[in-house]
Amino acid sequence: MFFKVQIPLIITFIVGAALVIAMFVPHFPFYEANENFSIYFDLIAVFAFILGGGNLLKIHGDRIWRKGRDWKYSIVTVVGFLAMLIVGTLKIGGPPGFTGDVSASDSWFGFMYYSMFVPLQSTMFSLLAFFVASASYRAFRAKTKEATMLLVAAFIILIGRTPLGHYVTGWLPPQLQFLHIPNLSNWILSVPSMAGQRAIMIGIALGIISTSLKLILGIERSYLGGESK
Amino acid sequence: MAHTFELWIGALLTLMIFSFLYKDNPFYKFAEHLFVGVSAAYWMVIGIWSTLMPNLVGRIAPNALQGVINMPEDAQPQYHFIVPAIFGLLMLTRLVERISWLSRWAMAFVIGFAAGTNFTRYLQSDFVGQIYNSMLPLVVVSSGHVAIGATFSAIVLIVGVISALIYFFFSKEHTGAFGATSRLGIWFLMVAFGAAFGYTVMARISLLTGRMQYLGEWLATIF
Amino acid sequence: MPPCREDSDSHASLARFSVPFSAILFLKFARLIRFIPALAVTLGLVIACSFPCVCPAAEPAATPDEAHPVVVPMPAAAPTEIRAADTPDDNGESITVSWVLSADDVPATGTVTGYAIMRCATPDGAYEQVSTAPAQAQEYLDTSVDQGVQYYYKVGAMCGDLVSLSAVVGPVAARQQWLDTRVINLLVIALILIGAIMWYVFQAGKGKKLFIRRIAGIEAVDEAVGRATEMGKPILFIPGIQDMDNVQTVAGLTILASVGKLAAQYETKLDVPVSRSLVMSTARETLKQAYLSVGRPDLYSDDMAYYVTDEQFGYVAAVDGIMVREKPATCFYMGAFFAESLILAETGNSVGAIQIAGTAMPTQLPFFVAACDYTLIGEELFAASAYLSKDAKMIGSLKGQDVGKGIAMFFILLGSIVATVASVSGNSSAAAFSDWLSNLFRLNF
Amino acid sequence: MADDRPDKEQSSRPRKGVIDVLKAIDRRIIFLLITLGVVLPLIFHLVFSVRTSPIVQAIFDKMESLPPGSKVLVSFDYAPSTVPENQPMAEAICRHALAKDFKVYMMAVWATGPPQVDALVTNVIERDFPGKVYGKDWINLGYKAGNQGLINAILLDLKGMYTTDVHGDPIDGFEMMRDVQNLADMSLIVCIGSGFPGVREWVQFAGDPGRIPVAGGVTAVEAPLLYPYYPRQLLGLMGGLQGAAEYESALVLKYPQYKEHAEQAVRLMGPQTVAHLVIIAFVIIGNIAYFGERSRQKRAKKA
Repeated sequence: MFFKVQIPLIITFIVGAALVIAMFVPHFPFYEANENFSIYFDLIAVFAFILGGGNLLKIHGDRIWRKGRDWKYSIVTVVGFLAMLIVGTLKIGGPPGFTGDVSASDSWFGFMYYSMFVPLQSTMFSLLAFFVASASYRAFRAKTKEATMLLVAAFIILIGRTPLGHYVTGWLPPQLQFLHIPNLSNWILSVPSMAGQRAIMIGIALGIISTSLKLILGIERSYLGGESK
Repeated sequence: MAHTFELWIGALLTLMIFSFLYKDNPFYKFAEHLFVGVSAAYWMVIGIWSTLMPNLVGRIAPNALQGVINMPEDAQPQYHFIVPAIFGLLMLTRLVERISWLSRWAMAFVIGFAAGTNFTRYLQSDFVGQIYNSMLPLVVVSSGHVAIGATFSAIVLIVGVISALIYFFFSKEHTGAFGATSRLGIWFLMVAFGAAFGYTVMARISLLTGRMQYLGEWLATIF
Repeated sequence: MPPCREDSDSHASLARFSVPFSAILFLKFARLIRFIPALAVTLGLVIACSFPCVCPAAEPAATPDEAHPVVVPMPAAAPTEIRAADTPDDNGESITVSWVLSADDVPATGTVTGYAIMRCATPDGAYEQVSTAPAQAQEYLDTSVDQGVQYYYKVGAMCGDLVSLSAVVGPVAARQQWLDTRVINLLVIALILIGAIMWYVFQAGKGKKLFIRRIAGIEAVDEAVGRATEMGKPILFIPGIQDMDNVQTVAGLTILASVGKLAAQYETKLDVPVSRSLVMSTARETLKQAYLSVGRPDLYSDDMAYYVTDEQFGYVAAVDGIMVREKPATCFYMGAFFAESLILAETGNSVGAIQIAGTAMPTQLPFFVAACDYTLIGEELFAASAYLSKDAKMIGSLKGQDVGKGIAMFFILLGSIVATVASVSGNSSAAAFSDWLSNLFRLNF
Repeated sequence: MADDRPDKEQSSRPRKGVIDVLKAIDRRIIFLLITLGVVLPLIFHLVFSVRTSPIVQAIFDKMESLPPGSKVLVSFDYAPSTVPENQPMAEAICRHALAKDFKVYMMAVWATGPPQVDALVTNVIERDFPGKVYGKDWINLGYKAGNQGLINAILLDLKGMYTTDVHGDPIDGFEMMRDVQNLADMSLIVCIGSGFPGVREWVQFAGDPGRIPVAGGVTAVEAPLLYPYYPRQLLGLMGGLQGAAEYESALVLKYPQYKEHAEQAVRLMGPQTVAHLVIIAFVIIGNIAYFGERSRQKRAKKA
């Protein structure tokens, strides 16, 4: 138990507390800890990529081996993964010289990046244009007072964020300019919406501060599997 | 030639993903599985070349990497980087069932790092910073007169922040005046959500425009 | 910039003194002696930059050495009252050198084109030029020092190649400080928050019952798991797409533990695709323990939580595929989300799943609110993770968070009222109080 | 927040009226109309004029106020997926900076950033500023892992993290890097971002602690979230395509010589406007359907 629970808790405490203290104490060892821990974390994150790759091969390899559901598509995943990995890690097909930038656009790796990764990523992302439309069709209905607030705010901003807003209410006399839709939408963003955002931010900050504190002090330890509370 | 080839692959994959909007189909499945494999490898390769090599191997043993990456000629080994290397290797024990518990030590470092950095970051910019930003005069005077519009905005802002904060109170029943204020708070939250949603639509349409232009470019090479 | 800058090259440049540095100067002075000198410096910078240099005709020196500008007697008066001190509140990486302007440093004439900062390890060794500061500057932050090493400084008023040097000042060494006095306010606030949270954690730990209001999203968890059981369909749980370095992911996994226990009790299939391998590791540990704690370790398998890809949209593509193929009855989205939130929630909606979301990503809340049945808004995510854990200490901390909100509300109201009184009445003591109050919450003053 | 979830209702009666048709619109019809709303204006080159709002003008004015030779750091923190929104911002800022003879330092906290820099080099530097010299007028520092940790680190020591530029050449070999130690040497930081880490992290880890002016250009999703930082912590903000179009308008107004290449975002506002119209129409239809349904239910109750 000591090695499985106590040591991790001690490590978390030391690292977390040192980083909090470093905010107030620009002195050895806290300052140095603050500087180095970020880099340490990034390095551990790279090991996590490797762990992820290992798991990906394990999962899809298993599926192919057992001829599980959609196993033929798993071959696509594995082939894509290995091809990209080998070309990139060994810098096959450029960049010129081993020291060059791995993602140089004229290398093989660059080619795979631009011909597959980029279009797939952008297209997946662009599906949002459709989903945002279908979601607004369903959600923006004046069903309750709350839903009406949501609807009205969204509607004004929708119009106000395009040149459309200028055409719709551009004719208003100067004393009613505050009702001009671009002005109104800016007002909504910078006053009531900002008020809501601020309250959310303050609340979140407190939630995070409290959770961080519980983690540092070992009160919250579900990440260890929640043993010995 | 390479560019046309690239454009063709890209355009076909684009159409495969879009086909999902109609319904799930083998083309989408193909694109999806390819994307998973390619992207996992992409992040691994980038991690290796932009971080692992220069910042770990290069720092512990700069001479070992001559000809592999460019290191400053006078680079000295920094042995304290063995610490993250050990943690990283402990992380990999996950792949071996019997000793996988060792990865908890590395996880403990990650959690400690998360807690420490998040604590200070949110305390500073999101808690203290937002309180500071909210302390503004409720009555705005400009050139000797009360500016009605600005005053109204200032009051709405403060009422909004306070009432929405009341909504987040967990340890008090939301009834009576407290409950009414908290309901007002929800309205402000709803306005914030509606505004953000409305604002976002633009971003999403832009993305689609980008894709359509890309397909247009591809079609132009055919006709 | 004055045209005669070209000859005062060496490795220093006036460009260092553009906005950020003047901003630093400004803030430093504001703290030390309040506004006036800093305003003068900033103003001086602007003026100095807009006037060409007019040197009194002086003998051009023999080839000036970069490191040792030739010193010709009396082209311009030397700066006086040189001071050099360790920069306060830092980690020992700089020394602050300050001086009183040369008598000839008048913006209208442009006689003095700048100041040369000279440094040496011994009082009468060969001084090396560290850098230059523009005319009208009264302070220089020397960041090229080694910690703990003693230095001596001279400051020279420059007029073209001609430099008239001040007296020597020193020795001075850069040292690390044990407290950054600029963030004392933050320290106090942090201690109050820590105190409040720990107090209630302690109280709860002693067995004191604390009231927590009902949160719709939390109450729906049980029902949602039950629905999946009835329909004989799986539950999909997404703990966000961020790594373990995000506290929201940790909160999401704590909720996963509770959902896991319910799923084990009801014998319902649970599917947890994740986009980070560290999250996968943790999710497995969490689930294993959850299944064990309700006495169903036989139902647990490592395949429940599996890694997909680190790439955001690759992950979404895969999860969308899982949704349309497995048709889960219930979807949980608990953790940190980005743009994928709406893709997931709309696809989940199209397969008719009941959806419960919780995130502290303000950008994504609108989409979850619009497309999901229940949404835990911001802080409610953390509240839910504490509440569902059924751990008294965790619940106690929620009350501590409420104290934080109370503090925020109190000071926002007080600050605004005092600022209102100050601006309407024009009363100077009200204004001073208002400034003091808002400075309590000011960052990096 | 279950209240704003109006679908999944049971429709109680069999007879099909207009309202039932409206209620049961297949989402694929919405998808089709959105596609047309984007494609048709693209084909027919529909362009609307754009006016600059104060929050964007603030960035433009700040850039105008800096003297030539000022150091401006531009961070490319986005991926190809948000190029339509982010790239015009990055290009407008860099075009403006180079036109004003600033030294431009480009870097990325996102691994996907450097290829966007390459695109910018082709579109802006090679096209409009062929005379600018790499390493003297502009430099590409490339990407480093570390998210906010990287920002934190370069605030204290930029050269410690960036020992080489993106091509792997030693950093001290470049003229414009000689007098740069850390972020405090920058006159302005402009982050063009689309998520985490992004503008918020630049404010939190560079702007606030280092007292360096930070301006941002973000996707429209991020923008409402950043308003609370404006104007005290964040100098100005370009939000989404509209923000980019506004900056371009301001730029072209002052420097008409760049009109030909500098109006990408302005041109893309056409499909934007039409697609918005489609969505607005659907929101109205949705509400008509809802109210029609409700009044019918009320009548049914009375009867």
